[in-house]
Amino acid sequence: EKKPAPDTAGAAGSRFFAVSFQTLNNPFFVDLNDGLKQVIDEHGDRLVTLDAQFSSLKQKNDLSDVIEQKPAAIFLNPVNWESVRATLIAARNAKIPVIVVDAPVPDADLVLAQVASDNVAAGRLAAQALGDARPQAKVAILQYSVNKACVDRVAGFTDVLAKSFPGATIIARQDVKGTSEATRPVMRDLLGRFPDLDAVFPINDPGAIGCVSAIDAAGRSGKVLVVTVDGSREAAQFILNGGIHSTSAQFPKKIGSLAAGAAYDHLAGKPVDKEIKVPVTLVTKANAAEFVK
Amino acid sequence: MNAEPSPPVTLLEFRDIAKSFGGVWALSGVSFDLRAGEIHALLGVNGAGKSTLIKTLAGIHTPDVGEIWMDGRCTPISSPADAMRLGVRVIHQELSLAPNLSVAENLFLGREPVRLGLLDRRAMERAAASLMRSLGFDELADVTVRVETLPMALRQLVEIARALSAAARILVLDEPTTSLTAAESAALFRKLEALRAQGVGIIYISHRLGEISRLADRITVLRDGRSIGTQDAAHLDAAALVKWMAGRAVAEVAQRPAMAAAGGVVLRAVHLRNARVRDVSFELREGEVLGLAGLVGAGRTELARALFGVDALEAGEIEIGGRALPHPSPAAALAAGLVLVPEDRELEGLIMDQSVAFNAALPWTARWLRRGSLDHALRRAIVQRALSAFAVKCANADAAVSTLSGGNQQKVLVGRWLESRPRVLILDEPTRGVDVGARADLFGVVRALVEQGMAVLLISSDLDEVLDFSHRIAVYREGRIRRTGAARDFDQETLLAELTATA
Amino acid sequence: MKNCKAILPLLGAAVLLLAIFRALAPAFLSGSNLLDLAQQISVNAILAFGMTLVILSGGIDLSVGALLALGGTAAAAILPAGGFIAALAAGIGVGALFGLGNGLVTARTRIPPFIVTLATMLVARGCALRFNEGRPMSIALTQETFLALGNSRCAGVPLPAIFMGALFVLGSGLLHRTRYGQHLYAMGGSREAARFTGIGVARVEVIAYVLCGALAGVAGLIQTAQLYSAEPASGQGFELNAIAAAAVGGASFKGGRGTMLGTLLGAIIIGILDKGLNQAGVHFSFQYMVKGAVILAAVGSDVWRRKETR
Amino acid sequence: MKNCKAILPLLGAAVLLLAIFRALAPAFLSGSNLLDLAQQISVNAILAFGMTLVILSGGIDLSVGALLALGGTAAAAILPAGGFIAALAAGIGVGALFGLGNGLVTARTRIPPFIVTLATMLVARGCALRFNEGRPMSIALTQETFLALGNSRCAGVPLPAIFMGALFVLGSGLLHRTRYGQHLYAMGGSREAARFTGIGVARVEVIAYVLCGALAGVAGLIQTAQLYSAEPASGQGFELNAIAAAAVGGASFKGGRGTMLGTLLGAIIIGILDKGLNQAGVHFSFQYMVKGAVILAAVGSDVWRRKETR
Ligand SMILES: Nc1ncnc2c1ncn2[C@@H]1O[C@H](COP(=O)(O)OP(=O)(O)OP(=O)(O)O)[C@@H](O)[C@H]1O
Ligand SMILES: Nc1ncnc2c1ncn2[C@@H]1O[C@H](COP(=O)(O)OP(=O)(O)OP(=O)(O)O)[C@@H](O)[C@H]1O
Ligand SMILES: [Mg+2]
Ligand SMILES: [Mg+2]
Repeated sequence: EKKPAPDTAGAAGSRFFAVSFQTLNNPFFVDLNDGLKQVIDEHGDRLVTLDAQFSSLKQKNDLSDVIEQKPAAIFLNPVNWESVRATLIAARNAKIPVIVVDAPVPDADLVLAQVASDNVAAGRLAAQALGDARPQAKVAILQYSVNKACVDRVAGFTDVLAKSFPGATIIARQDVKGTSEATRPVMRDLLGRFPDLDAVFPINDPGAIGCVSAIDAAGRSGKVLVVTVDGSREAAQFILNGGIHSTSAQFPKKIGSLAAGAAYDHLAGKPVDKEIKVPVTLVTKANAAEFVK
Repeated sequence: MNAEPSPPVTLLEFRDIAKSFGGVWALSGVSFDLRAGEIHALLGVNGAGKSTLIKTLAGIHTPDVGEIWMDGRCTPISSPADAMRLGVRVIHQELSLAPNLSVAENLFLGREPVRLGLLDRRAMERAAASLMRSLGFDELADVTVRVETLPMALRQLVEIARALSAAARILVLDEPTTSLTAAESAALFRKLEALRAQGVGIIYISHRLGEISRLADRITVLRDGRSIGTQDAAHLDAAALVKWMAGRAVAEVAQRPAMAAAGGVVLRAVHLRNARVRDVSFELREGEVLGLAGLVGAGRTELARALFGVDALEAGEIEIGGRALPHPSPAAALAAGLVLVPEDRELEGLIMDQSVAFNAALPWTARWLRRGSLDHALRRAIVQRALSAFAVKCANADAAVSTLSGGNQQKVLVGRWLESRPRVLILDEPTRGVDVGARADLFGVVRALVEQGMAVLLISSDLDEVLDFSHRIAVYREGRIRRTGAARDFDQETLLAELTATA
Repeated sequence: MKNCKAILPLLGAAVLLLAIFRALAPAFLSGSNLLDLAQQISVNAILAFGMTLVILSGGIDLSVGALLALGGTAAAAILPAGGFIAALAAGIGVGALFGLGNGLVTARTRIPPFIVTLATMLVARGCALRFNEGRPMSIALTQETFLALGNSRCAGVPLPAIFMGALFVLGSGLLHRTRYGQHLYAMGGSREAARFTGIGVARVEVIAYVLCGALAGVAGLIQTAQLYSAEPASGQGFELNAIAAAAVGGASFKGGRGTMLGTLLGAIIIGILDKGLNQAGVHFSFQYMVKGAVILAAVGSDVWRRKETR
Repeated sequence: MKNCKAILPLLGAAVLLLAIFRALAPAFLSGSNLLDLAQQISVNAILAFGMTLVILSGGIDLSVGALLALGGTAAAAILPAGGFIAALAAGIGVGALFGLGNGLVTARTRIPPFIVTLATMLVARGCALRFNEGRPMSIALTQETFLALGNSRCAGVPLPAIFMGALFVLGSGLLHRTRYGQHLYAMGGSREAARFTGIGVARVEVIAYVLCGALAGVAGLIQTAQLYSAEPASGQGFELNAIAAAAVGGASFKGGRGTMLGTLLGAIIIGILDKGLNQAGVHFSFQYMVKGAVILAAVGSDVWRRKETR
């Protein structure tokens, strides 16, 4: 073997990579996985995908399983950005590079690179869209504070709302896992509790769909503005049909391919940017059709 | 036609039936036949295989070897529904009622009346009530009560009523009278005699030889899973019957222990009172047997439980060996030397899934298990002593106690307490379902202990047993001791009269 | 009627909770809120009806949450090509099929139902995740008939609530007016006794699990329609909620005790609690605690009352 | 010894799985991989030891997952101010305390343990979520002693694995070499019969739940140290994994049957499965299915074997 490739790498075409997601019950991560897989397949290598099902311990155990097998690199989407430290240390000891995707980790020096959407910007875009449409909005935020990406979105969102739209007020915040199933009843009850509630920021698309369902069930279709983050096909459909006002589109496939590219750059001995931010775009009725196809 | 009686019609024939459970042969060659219009008694000591045989007829077990013939044809019976269709009705030894359903629902279980596809509850209850009336079971006039609220005796009547409710060609009764009063038993016997007259074939199993001599036309004896012969009942007297069945001569009456010269009081109950016990006071002396005579349902079991500390007392005091028990509990009672052998051995007595050895050694853990060190030899010795006290019949001490026959289970239950002689032994129905031989063994061992100074409180529904074995008798009715007197001052009739007297 | 007396305390508890939440959140008793309550309860109640059958038989079914997810995803997968009827059949059929598996294994072997249905839960979850790589599958907005299952109203009453009502009536009829119901109670009360009277206990048991699985499929259809998408990972922990509803409603794990009416009230009590705590703005951490306490108190009072009347 | 014969099939199953995964993933039997396996198993095994005690008593404990989370968060909350010992005491103590509650309610009332511990699960989860608004609480890197609980090695063996081994030895001793163990088996076999031999069944039962809760606290400490943070929402579904380990190991839900050795082997089998399926690169949806099938097969063969020898 030539010099630059770290000793864990193996020859091209026989390498394998592993990725662990906090959940695969979200099109975002499935698309991100597709982005990774596409690049890795092109090189003739193999990708093992692991689903942590929102359990940090499972994620740790899953990754220690693959670390034993010495993959060329690990892609990691942490359940909890603090709890992966032991995994990162184990990977460093085994000289396996780790690339964090979508959500950041605090120990930046333990990882090769972090590839993520600009989540703060995504939150900002959502707040801007909401404020433009309804400056006096009474807003509910459905946050998910275990996850750093979600925390960043909310930070960007509240920041813009406070600075640019002083007429808008946040009247409720609830912590809820970002699935339709979990979000729907919570939203339904917020609607019952606050008759004047007229806007909501669920932190992702599945949550937004749960909100739409709850709003329809409460007979308040069209009266409550939903702004969210992700840019999935499903959400775009709802934008066209009026259920959702906007979503800040991320490009998960792009995140995946950039992350895989960074890994191959590193294996080829090239330097890699420590932080790679993938920009986000606002999707509204105007451009939703492009996102449906 | 001449006057000669027509040849008997054979309804049913067992041909060389064998059945094994995990390599152990419960039945290994049983043959006999049942005729229409006879009561055929099936006898044998505990574990002889009577119930197992009956279960092959009821479609619960399928025999490994052998055939069942009915009406001259080989008739395999592979499910209870088959048996039902063939007109076989069985009253099993263990009650088989759904406790959560009403009497009426139990009577019609599996053949509920329907109208337009829907359950016809009213028709069911009407039919059940009229059945109870026709059988004369007046205590069961209300057929809508749930079975679990009924005392044992009434449950047994429900079971009997169910078997009699549909026309049967063959009726099997496996120890049906264990919980019945004399009057109820007599009513049952009259009904059986009527059915016999109608040509029904009846197989009757019981350890009470008095019942056998009253009812049976023919008798078949099982021993170790084999049928060892069939004889006409008329040819046998009681002693011969016992000898044939048990394989040895056995005294039918329990011989009373010799009473040592006035021992001290070991158990004193003073004004005991709780929900079912209403002001009971008595004394029991060393080397004395006090028989607690009462009808089923009189609440004797509740008194025993209160004495042993299983049920709480509302008032009163228990003294053992002169020392009052401040907080009655089984542990305190055992520490003071009071042992209760409960009446329901499957529920309260033994841990059925555990081995014989586990059960025998359990009360004595403090001896063979000390601070984390295990004395295997001592444990083995304790188990050995418990089993040899009564010659328990079991393959080995590691077999689950549930695989033993009822009589042998009872022996384990009593035997394990003899490791250290109790000061007071309370026996609650110690011979329920126990064969004559085992009964004699049991009373023999207890007699020896009594003669060494142990005191016994004997509860039994078998009045003969109480009369023959006790020194004194307490007449117990509705939670109170009505009278206490020397056993020789009572006889069957006077005792029964006192027990049934209304307050 | 005896039955009616048995459920009075439950009715009392429901009314008490309503009164409390009325005080905390004034709009609580509004008509629209109550209709919404009925709709929210429906999924859990339908699961709990099936669970009641299984619990009556003396068993338990941990797989209903996974079967709900599988039923929903199967229907969503069939819907575009196969259409409405095929999707319904797929959703309910797959639930019934796994239920059949649960029933056969439970009836034929002595493996405890807890383990049988735990295994089924894992297998069904795996199957659900086969669809679409585990990502949620959205229902096209053009599938109006299907979406109506979860979102339409009939005379102002949400359709899921109507299904719940209809299934309640059918379930009660099954339990109290058919021989099957009698046999189910009997085998739950004493399997041996039922067997000895010639009842085909295996058949009775299998049917209970099949119905439970099929009802999980129905619940999956409703939830999928409500959420405009089927989530392969959904339904986790739903089995515990369904079991809680049945237990609060007086069903006993020993088998042979329980009614559909009790279970419905159990589901209603749990639903009132969830909704009321949300609307009263109770912190989510306290919501867990209150729910735990209420479940314990409800089952406790039932147990205690039963002991009293013995 | 009889015990040894009873677990031979389990050993066989474990060896078979090892061989299969050896074939699929050549490095599977390497020393470091096996040590890693031991570490991974430890949390589930420790929960399963406690679960075995409760199952032996004839009960079940659904609250262990929530108690694990609560124990971890309590320790993490105490640690900065109170130090190592206080954190340990808090983690284990809170588990034992809730276990005491489980035990007292179960022993004193007739509420089924399934419901009692379901309620405790909710209450404990609510309590855990009180800390830090439900967000993970990180352990400062300076808390080296605490972090060592999850991450250090002693003579090359991970500390969690050593704890697991030590608790296994203690647990086995408790079951087979103390009067308490005899009494637990007796009361699990028949509560009434145990009472009639003078055993204080309530005390025996309460102790089983207390130990189970305390062990959940221990598992919570280990998990927290391993993850460098305590997660109030963690541990969901862990109870089912622990129950599965005990059941695969031959524990019977009727009570009175089961051993620590069996449970350890059960946890090992489940651990091998999880690890092996990952290392063989099996798709996660198939992992669920295989796990379900193996649990069913393991319990099924145990049940079947027992029937044979009867
Ligand atoms: N299910 C079973 N498994 C194993 N052994 C059994 C089973 N049923 C019965 N046996 C054994 O078969 C033998 C016959 O038992 P059975 O119950 O038929 O005796 P029995 O004559 O009815 O005795 P009893 O008078 O005590 O009722 C006994 O040794 C018993 O231990
Ligand atoms: N679980 C119960 N619920 C209600 N009543 C009961 C229950 N168990 C027993 N009883 C009542 O208590 C009374 C005494 O019961 P039991 O039949 O055990 O009396 P006993 O005098 O011990 O009779 P024996 O020992 O001859 O069976 C009965 O009249 C019965 O109705
Ligand atoms: Mg018998
Ligand atoms: Mg009695």
